[in-house]
Amino acid sequence: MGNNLDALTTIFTEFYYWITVPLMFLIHVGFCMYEVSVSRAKNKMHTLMKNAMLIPVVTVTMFFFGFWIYFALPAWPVGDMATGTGALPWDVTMGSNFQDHIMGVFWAAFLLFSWTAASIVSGAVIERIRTGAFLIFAVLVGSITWMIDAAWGWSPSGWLVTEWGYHDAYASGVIHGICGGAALGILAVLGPRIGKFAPDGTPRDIPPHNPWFAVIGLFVIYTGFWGFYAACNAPIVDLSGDGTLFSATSIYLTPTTLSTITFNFLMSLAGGLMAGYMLSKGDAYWTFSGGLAGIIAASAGNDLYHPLQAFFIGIVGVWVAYRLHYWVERKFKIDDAVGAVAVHGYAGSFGVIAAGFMLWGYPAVADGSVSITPWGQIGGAIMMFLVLGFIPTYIVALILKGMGILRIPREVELAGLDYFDEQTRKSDNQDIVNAELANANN
Amino acid sequence: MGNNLDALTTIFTEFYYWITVPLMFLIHVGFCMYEVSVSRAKNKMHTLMKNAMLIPVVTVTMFFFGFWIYFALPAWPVGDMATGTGALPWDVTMGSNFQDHIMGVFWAAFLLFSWTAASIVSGAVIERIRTGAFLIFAVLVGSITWMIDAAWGWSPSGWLVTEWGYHDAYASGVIHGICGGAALGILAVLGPRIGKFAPDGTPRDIPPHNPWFAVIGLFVIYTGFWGFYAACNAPIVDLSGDGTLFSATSIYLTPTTLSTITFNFLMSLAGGLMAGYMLSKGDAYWTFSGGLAGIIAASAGNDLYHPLQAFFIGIVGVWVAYRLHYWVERKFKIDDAVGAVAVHGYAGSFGVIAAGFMLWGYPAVADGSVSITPWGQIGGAIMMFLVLGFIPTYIVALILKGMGILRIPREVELAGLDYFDEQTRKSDNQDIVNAELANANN
Amino acid sequence: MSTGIESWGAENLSKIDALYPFVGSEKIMTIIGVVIWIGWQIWQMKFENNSYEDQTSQLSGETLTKVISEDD
Amino acid sequence: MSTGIESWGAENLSKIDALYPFVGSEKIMTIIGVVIWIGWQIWQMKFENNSYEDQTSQLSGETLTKVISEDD
Repeated sequence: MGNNLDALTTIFTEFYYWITVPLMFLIHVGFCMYEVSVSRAKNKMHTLMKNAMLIPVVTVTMFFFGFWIYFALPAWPVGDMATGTGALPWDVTMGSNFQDHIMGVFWAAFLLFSWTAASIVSGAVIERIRTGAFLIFAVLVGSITWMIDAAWGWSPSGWLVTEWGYHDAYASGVIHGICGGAALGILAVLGPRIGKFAPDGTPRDIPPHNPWFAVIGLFVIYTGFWGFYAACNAPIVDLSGDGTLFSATSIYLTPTTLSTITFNFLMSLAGGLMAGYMLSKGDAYWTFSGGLAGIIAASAGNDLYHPLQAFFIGIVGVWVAYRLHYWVERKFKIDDAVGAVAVHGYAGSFGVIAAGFMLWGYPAVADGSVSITPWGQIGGAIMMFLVLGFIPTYIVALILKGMGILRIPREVELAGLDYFDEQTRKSDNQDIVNAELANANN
Repeated sequence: MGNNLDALTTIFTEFYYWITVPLMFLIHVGFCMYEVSVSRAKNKMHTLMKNAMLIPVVTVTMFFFGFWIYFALPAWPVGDMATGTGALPWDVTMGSNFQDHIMGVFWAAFLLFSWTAASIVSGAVIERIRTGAFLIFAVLVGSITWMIDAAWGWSPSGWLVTEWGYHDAYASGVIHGICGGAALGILAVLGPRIGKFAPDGTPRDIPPHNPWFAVIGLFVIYTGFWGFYAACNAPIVDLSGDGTLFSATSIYLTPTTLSTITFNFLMSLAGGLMAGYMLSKGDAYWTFSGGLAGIIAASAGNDLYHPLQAFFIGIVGVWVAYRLHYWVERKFKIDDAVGAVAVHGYAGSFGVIAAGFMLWGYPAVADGSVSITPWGQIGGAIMMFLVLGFIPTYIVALILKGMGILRIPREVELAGLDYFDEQTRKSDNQDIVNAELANANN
Repeated sequence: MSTGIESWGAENLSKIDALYPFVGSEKIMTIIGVVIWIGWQIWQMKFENNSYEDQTSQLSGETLTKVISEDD
Repeated sequence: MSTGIESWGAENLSKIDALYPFVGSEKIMTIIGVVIWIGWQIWQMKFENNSYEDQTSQLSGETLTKVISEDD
């Protein structure tokens, strides 16, 4: 870093990304809270640990190869291995480095997206998947498939962007679409929880063991989502090239501002909450899920929308997600325990496509060589949800099922994953009470 | 402040420290959540209040004398009183001051460390210490002994640094080591909870009343820990002295970057989680404690380590802490209710010593006049854990025990600290139900 | 008349350090603050000790056994 | 002797890139790290599968009915 001003700009940028990381930790805290609350009491500790242990495995695999994928694979079909060498785990920038003030915070921002990706999948499959099987999906989605989609569609040099004009500023498709698709791919093979469907095929509600806490978990996710949004921007970029015009940009280096995304985050949240409340007749869980789905639906274009456009798209996105969720549940007997496929997959894919109509003709990259179109966005949504989302997890789920290590044994599911631990806890408690009685009578 | 650029640098620095403070509030929220969850239901409100009331007493004593200690005592043996005058409570900078943009946020960052220090001690001694006695330890550790250790070993002019080359960038020893030692000093006098040890000396498990919430509390602590890490750095320092080279530095004014500590925080967390899960066979509480212990073990050198070094040290640190915890429990009949001595004291002391081998020969201060060595670090670890940690609280605990105000009465411990309040709550509830019944039958 | 600052004028701003009113009272405020802190801690200990004495007297042998047995 | 850096002197600073000790060991550290990761995931699956086998054997028909009925 040269002079004082350059230094300040660099360190501001580093600090900007840094601050998104602890905020995004709250997304994961919220996911754990709501996933555990939605599970039945007999499964809660295992539900918690299944989600929590994605943290170390996704972290180390993002260090070993996930981040490299992002830099190596933008070109179709398999990228240019040479461009990724800077993110190989033995490169000198992938460690404490005095000449580099960005790699660590940038890696961490991507990593927290990876945790979110794996966590979205986690919620859908609770109460019957093996932790070991889930952790394979966590690595697959968190460190491989979403990193491929980011290389292709969430980088100014990705081929989906440079060829199709794909635009997805706050990850409607590249995180939410793909993870909804990935969850559905597992669910199709894993099957519903015992008792979810009546013999005639009618779905039953399996109530959360702590309904209000699930909603507080979603509220904590909203809080952390601010970090997710900020991390999708580059905070200060010289757009003029000669130091006369600086701005925040999207990940595509196209102009936006923090003010813009603040307006749009809040207005799409409002639209989603109102739609969710109305559709579900005031159900707390669907209302808060609606708030999240509203943001997700508007995310693809929230770098550019008017706040009222974000509001309208939030409303329509929630309507689409809600209707599709119940239609798919009845039609295909899919037991999505937290509605993750709907909130993330359907609302996100809708959001990608909506941006194609709303931003039709906008330049997709700074040099204007390609424009945003509905067909580019429809193609992109299919790539995310189906090609990189559904298909890989569906295939891996079939393999794990064939090996007999996908689903927990029937007896364990019926008794509850925590049954034996809970028996131990009760007996430990009784031992202590007996010891206290002995002391009291001395 | 002179020109625009100077002003921006100063206000950026001010803002940087400011933002670490609300993040560190989350550490305290998390500590309360996990400490209360670990206690038995019959003690939960008193457990909460014991921890919460350290906030005001540590805050005012940090204002009265704690912060002054940091500036006055760096030299051996009793410092130079003159150097601390700027932090005396009647100094003009210790208040709203238009010429000073740093004292308040710097004081607050130290203060939040002090809360953490006292909170670490708090968890170990739950369910049998008197709140009044605990608050004396809170002042002792939070505003006195840790401030002495910070003056000695966490400042470029502290004698442990300038004489022994002590290096402890993110407080493995100066916060965690000392607080683990301090907790052990109290526990040795306070004794175990009734029923913790069978008549033959076998330890019993006293199960948490809300196991999953304890873990969510630890997750919130992780989040807040980001503020702790950032607050240990100086955000932008002119290392060249002539305005040509700026960087973040550690508290010793030696070079590091935010990117570095972001990499290392996450990788040591991952190592700790994997080790904790494996050692405890998937126990949630030990897994999450392992994540924290992993970070703590790597903290002394996380300004400089490679991410994979942080990962490995996190793993080994957790192994050391876990084994020592159970060995000390059996051998010395120590009832550390939350494993605080292990997670903070053993992992932290291990981390200080590990840094001595890993960073052997690195300059400990910017001018290179003294180097990091294993013996400097071993000596420092002993100073923290034993001399400033264990001994002061052990002596004070003996005095308080002699006065009969250390431990709650046996009857209250057996009945539960909340017993009478809970009876009142039940009877109030019944009154309301009766009133409602009367209304219904009108 | 002002308890502290009388002007935010540019010529004055660069000379202002303390912004608080009643400059000069810092030491007496410190003394009052210390008295409040120590007083509070003494009161807290007395209050706590008294409530334990009170509770202990109500927890005789049989009551105590009953309370523990009902513990969940 | 130093495991990495020997001076923070200004003339040296602008040339420093890697701050970590033992420069040159990155590839061997990566290999060890990958082995730990894969080893951990294999251990986790074995451990989990064994505990399910153990649990299943203890949950015969009648026990299972009782456990489900007592579920809250």
